[in-house]
Amino acid sequence: MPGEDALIAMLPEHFLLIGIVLLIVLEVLNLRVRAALWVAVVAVSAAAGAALSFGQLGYAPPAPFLGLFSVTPAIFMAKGALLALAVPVLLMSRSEFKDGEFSILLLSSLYGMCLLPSSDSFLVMFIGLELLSVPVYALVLLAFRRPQSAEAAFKYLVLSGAASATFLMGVSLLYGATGSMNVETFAQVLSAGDAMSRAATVLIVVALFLKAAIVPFHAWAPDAYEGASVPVTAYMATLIKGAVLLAAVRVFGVANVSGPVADLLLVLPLVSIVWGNLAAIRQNSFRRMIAYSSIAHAGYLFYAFLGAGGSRQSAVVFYVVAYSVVNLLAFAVVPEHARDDERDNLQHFRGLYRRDPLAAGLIGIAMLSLAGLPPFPGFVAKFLVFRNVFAAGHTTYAVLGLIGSYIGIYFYLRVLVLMFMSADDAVSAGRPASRLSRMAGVLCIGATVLLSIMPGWVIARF
Amino acid sequence: MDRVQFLLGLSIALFSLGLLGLIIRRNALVMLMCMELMLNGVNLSLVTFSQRHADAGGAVLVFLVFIVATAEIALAIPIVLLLVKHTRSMDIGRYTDLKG
Amino acid sequence: MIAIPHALAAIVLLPLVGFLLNGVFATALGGRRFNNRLASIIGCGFPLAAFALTVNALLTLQAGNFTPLIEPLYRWVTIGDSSFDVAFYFDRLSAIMTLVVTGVGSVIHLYSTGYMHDDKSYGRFFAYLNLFLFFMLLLVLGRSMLVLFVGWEGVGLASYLLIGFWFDDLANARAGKKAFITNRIGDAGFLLGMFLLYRACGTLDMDTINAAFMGSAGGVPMVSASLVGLLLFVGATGKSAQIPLFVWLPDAMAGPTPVSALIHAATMVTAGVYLVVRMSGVYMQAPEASQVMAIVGVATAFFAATIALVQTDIKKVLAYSTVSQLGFMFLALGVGAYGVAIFHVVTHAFFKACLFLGAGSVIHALGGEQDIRKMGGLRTRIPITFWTFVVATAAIAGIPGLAGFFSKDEILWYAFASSRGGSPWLWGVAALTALMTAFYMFRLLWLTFLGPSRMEPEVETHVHESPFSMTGVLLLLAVLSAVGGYFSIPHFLESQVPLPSIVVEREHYERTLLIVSVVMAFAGLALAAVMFGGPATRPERIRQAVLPLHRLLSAKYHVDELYDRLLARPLVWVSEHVLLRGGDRVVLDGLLHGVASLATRAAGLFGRLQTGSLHLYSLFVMAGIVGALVWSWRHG
Amino acid sequence: MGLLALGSAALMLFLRQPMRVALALITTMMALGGIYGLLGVHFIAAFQVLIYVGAVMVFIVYVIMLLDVKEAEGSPRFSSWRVPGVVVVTLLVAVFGVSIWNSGSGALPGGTSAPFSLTQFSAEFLSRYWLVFELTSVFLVAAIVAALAVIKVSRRVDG
Amino acid sequence: MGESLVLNLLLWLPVVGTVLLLAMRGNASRARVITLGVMLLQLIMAAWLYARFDSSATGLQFATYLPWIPQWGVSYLIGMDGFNILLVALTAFLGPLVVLGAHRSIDKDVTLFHAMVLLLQFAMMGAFVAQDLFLFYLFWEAMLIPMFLIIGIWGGSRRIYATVKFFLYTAFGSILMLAALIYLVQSLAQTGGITSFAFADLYRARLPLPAQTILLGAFALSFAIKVPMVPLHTWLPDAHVEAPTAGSVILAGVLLKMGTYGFMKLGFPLFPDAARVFTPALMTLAVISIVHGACLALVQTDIKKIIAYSSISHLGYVMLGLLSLELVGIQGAIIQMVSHGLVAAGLFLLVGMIYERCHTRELSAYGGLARLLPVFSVFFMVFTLASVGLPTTSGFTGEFLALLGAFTAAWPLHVAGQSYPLILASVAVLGVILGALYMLRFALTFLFGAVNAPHQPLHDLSLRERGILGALVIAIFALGLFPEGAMAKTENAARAYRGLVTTSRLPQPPVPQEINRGDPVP
Repeated sequence: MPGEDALIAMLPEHFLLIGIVLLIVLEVLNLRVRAALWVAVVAVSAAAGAALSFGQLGYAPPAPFLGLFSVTPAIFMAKGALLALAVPVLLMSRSEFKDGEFSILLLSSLYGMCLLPSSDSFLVMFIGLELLSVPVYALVLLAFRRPQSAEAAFKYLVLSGAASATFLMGVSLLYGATGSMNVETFAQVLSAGDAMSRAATVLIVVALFLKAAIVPFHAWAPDAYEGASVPVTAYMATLIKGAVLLAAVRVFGVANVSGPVADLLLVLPLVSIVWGNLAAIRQNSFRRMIAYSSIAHAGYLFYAFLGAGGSRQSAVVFYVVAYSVVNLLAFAVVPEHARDDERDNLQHFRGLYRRDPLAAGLIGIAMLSLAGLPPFPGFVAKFLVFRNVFAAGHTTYAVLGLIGSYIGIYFYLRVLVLMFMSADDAVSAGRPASRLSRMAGVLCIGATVLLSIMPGWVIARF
Repeated sequence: MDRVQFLLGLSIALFSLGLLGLIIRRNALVMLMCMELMLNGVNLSLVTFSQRHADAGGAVLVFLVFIVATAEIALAIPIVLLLVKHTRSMDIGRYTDLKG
Repeated sequence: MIAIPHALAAIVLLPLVGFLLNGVFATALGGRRFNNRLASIIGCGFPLAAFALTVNALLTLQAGNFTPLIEPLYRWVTIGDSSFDVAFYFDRLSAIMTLVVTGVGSVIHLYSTGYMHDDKSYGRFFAYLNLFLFFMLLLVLGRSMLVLFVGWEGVGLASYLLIGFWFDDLANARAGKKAFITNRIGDAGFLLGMFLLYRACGTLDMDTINAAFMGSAGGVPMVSASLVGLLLFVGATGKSAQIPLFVWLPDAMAGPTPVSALIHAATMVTAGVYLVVRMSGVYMQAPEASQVMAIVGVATAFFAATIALVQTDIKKVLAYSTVSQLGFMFLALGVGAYGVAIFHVVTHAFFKACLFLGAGSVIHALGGEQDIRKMGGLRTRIPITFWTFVVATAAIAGIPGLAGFFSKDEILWYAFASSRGGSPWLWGVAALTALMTAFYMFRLLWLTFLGPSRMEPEVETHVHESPFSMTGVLLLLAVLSAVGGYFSIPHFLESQVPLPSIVVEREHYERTLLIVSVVMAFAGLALAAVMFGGPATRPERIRQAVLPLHRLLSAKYHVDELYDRLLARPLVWVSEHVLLRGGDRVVLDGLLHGVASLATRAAGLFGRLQTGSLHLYSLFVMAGIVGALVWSWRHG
Repeated sequence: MGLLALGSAALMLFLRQPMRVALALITTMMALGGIYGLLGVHFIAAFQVLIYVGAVMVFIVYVIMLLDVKEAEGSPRFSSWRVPGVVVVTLLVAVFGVSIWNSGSGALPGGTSAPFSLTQFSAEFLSRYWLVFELTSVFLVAAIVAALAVIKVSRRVDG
Repeated sequence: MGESLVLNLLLWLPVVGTVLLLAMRGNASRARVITLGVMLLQLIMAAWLYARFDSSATGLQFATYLPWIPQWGVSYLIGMDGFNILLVALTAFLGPLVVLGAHRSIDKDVTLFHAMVLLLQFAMMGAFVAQDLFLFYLFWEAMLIPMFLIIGIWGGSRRIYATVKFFLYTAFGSILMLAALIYLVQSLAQTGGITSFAFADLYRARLPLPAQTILLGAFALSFAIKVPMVPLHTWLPDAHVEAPTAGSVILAGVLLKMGTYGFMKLGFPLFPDAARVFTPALMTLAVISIVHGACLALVQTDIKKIIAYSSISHLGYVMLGLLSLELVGIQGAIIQMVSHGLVAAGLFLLVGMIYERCHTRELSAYGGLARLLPVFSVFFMVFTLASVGLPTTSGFTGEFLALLGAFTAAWPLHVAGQSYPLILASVAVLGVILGALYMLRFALTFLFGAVNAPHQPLHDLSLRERGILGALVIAIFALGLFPEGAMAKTENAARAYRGLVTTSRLPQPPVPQEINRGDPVP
């Protein structure tokens, strides 16, 4: 009977919702905020657990909400994986955010994220996108430790709003062309000739690029990342990007890219790979550097769309997971600092190994993995993506992309050089990250090891 | 050209004008209003199509847009207020601390 | 004669054992006196044992009426169907060489016990000498060219170490290095020749190769014998100090005198000759190579002799005379008189060793003085040395009845009459050289022993005859260089390396030539007597008369400077400026750094684009959208 | 009506005073509302007027009044990017225009359709789209929390 | 199967060691002991495997096969064959020496250092025993990271420049190799119908000539950088000069062999037809490397740089031998690899020992050490002569056979009227002169002449140091005098290599269509 299906199909979302409600109650009665974090953690892990176990069991309810919302095991897996990634974010938030709003906002954002991959209708997807980003505007300046936060939030809000508008424009044109809000229509009109649907597809893709920060729609990312507090940056750099990519996967379905958008998907990601990797070279703020690196990685992620449609979702999800895990790993152990804008000044990484070997080691691993060097998961992910690109026959672009990724190695190495090889001039040496964040780091390193040892097993799950 | 095309053209014009506003206007509030304008443009086309296809979906989306727009404004205004508090100006052109 | 398993291997390995023992004792144990005695026992014992074994082996050979003894030791490598064995080969030729090496070697070891008596690294010296013997024996006993080459390079190493024995003076070490490098140049040729032979014959066993080239074993290899011959000859020029690679030998005199006697006169330098004789099978098929060899040989002989005329360092004179004598040997080889060449090798080993050791004894007596202008009148002071020296000088000068006379005379004769490229020209030059030889040798004798004393007084006070360990050896060698000629080696070897036939219409010149060469010898003697026997001013006047020539000669034709300018300096200059500065630093690294700076510039540009102005960002978005639309529109 | 909307929208970009801009926007919205009315989707028109003019714009106007600080003095009205901006936008409009023209009326059979009434719509909404309805509520909650959080922050910054 | 188990142990032991080290942090001496223990254990295992290795058998021995990423056909496939056995032995042999050699020179971050050395050991072993391209690439890249840290943390004054240069240089090659290998596997899947990274399968891939050429180009680039061949060598001197002794030893001893090993195991056998196209060019480069390296070694004033450039020169012989495709040459090349590993390691250790005492690498600062440090000088002389390639040392075995191979391969071509290879071979032979030239110059100023060295009085080699060098010397002479045993083990591999490279693997007509590099975009 549909009721149950509905209940179970949205179980992860329900868990999140319950969490939100509980947290709000806690807030209103302002009980001990310490509990808040744990409630959130429990809710999120429950959601993740549910999703993963459903995915594992291969549970697929017969379309509970006709034409609006549906789930498949693969989608469950994807949701579960991303939700699981949210746990470290929560853990590392403690040091920055003392009260429960953070958790509430994060959970609602996650709720939006969960909608994306299983939305059948652009209606749901639109809500999902908004639900994903609106709380983040608030999150960006929530820990208001520096005036720039507001600036960052505003820039993010405006450009993201523009993105939504663009998305809507595309949707409406599509709607006009086909008369249906169904997501599938996008894939159908991909290769259609008529001007309106072509414009529609292009606009939708552009909107996704905007949200995922692909050159030239990337400009907001560095500023927003730098302005936000570390956990939020981590969240934006990893989960938001991942969610957007999931939305993109959902939009493209299993259709092979063709028609007008094919060029976009070939050229712009390549441009952002090169651009991001080059621009990162000169950064002195860790967050800003990561922002540029994330721009480059967005490029790799969209490369995954060049491959055959069938392999797309698993490739994207695996890449997102591999990429996010190490990113979170790095952010989790960045040492605390009195001034937020000083916290991630790369100059303070000098000789970090002497002060805080664990942090240095983990950040080092993260950097190498982001650089896509074996034996770290970043490599397998990169390999997976480029393998698909090669398989699709885009040899030239694959090679160019690889060379672009080579450029990136330099600035990741730079971090290692600073941490391990530079003298420890203990000026403004921050104190090591809080215990909870380190716990998050340990979780991530566990995941990293898993991903490096048995990537095949993991990929098979997605 | 028939009415649909006219309305469509109008909506696109509004959309573009809104975007242009984002590019050229410096006042934060005006920029927000320009965003609203963009959304209005979208709405127009949505309504048109929805009515043309006699399908409620578009209308529902419009409905959503209303809500979202409201929410965004409700969120944006306090942010603007914060900004103004720090530098007594609404000029977005001056907010360039984050760059490079 | 006793049958000993692995006799040949034993001959080779005994000195090695000596080297190892002495090496250990010399470096590890520091006990001075005890150490020295032990060192001398080890150092001389093993060579003597080797000598005994050699004699024994010779008897065995004789018993088996001279069928070569082949004694495989072990297999070095097998690759596919070709394999390289370490085996020893003992026939008449190697028998003679081994006897010379072990015999002369042993006596020189004995001599050294006296000569090096109070050197602070006595043990090391004997270790090196034994090492040399080991490699030299490897060289002459090896069956495969590979083994020969091992010895070949090994003796080079030993000579390098011994020349630079007193390495505190950088000059000595330099001389050693020069010797090694020069030999290496030769070795490169040797290697090429060896590769060629391997390619052609599929093996490096020299007896097989010879057989193949003599056509007795199926078809003659598909490779020009002359090419092989020349390449091997390049190796020989290096080892045997022929033009153009002779420059190292005079410098090699920096080593202790026994070394000069053993390595740079008696044995090592004749390795080239041995090689050619050993490969005579190839050379008989290579008239061109032989021609070249003869000319180079005679030229070397001549030039070296001219230089020797004016040298003032007693050892330098002998060194150049060695070069000159080696030239004679190659002349013999060039005209196909292989046996004769070996004959001369042997006699030369005797008298040149005697001369060097005598010189050593003189130096010993004079406490290190080597300049013959500061000698004279030693005849009475060190009589034994004097008389032995006289005998040896007479021998080398070719005074009839002595060893040198026979060998040199045969060389001259074949140079004149051999059907394998003998010619009056060769003979003429050679004869002239013989004259010069006689002259400079007697000049040396005169200036050193006869005439008034020109010694520094404080040197003069303690001039003394050398101990018996040295004089005894001198006497022995003197005897040998006197009688060594009566055992006609060419005929002993004839069954193995036949002598070339004589051009018929020249046969009847034999008598005349004989007389001429005798006259030459005495003429040289007379000339020297006239020049140095008379008033001391006479030599000076003559020198003035031919000043430019004299200068040229005493400058050794500026050959060293020439090589330095033409080869050494350009090489270093090119490496330094073109390859290192230009190539590596400017071009390659420059390129690298260029790319790097390009990247950073691009980074800077992107950074500047990120102005932080929201308007600009919106513009990007706008432009992006438009661009995308236009593109897609164009595309569709 | 449409021209009115367009005109006032264009006006928005050139008026200096935020207040006037707001008024211009309101005009546009009213005009749009009118258009919706003409199209026969009355409830949308009603929402347009109610939510936009009634809520959003009122809010904005209020804020403008609240901090109508001396914005008047000659701070530049336009950013330094107006020229390229205008150029690009005209291009955009051009492209769109062409594509629409190409799409032609064939794609959109102009003509009759049942202008659906409020009852119809709400029935649709609550039957087929009730999930959307739910989600909207979630969204609103989130939005409220977010807004509150931001306000809290600004309060924290004050004191 | 026991052996394969041991092989796995041999491979993973260092990782265990690393974990141990990190588990019990601090306490330098304990770290040293653990590391040494691990290395020795590894050496024992390697020796045992070496003994058990059946030289008459062809193909893999002691193999382990586990599917790893089945959907890509990636498997954990390791094993020993004639190609890698000597190199594995060499790596295992140098391991303990490196640790002992670093005993006094490394004093800061000892634990981290030893952890890195162990990881490096692991990666190198892995790269040698891997029989699956993906696995190989994994190890190949993994090698960079510990080396990067070793040079960068414990290196000299310009260490950061050097190490970054080293990393980026090498990484560039590997990126292209990555592209190439993905493409290779793809096309194998499309033509051969099997998705597998196992070498054995890849050896069956049939590719049209253009594809082969491009792919081999990519592979060759990355291998040639590692070797390094002129003109891709400029990272080496910097890396060597700045690296700590242990780093230099590993770098010269094993890491450089990766490049030649790659050529031998992958580059040429995978793309035989392209290999034939490349041969003249590579041969020329090899000879240029020989001469160029020697000439530069001749004019260096930094003792480490002399050895660094000599490495370039020596590995040129290896390439020459490999390219000769004559059994003799191939065998010679293999031996030369090992020999260079031993000799260069010894020389770097010696330089390190003198550097510990005098703290300068300026050649001009030294002189007459033979008086000062007799034992040191004896060892130095031995290694110098081995490097010069004097008979009875391993250097001779390698050089001689490699050159013989090159020459015997070139001669018939010359007879056929194509003398270029012969000229190259002859020039290479002349290289032995240059070799003697620079090494003896080094020895001359270093050991002989008037006594001159900073920080006197110097104490001669300690027992530990004598032990290290003694072991190397024994190995050198063993390989010089009795190479038979070792070469018997590699003989079949050499045959296999020749067989693979000499048999063309162009696709049979009609040419399959999958060679569209490039993209549907007009």
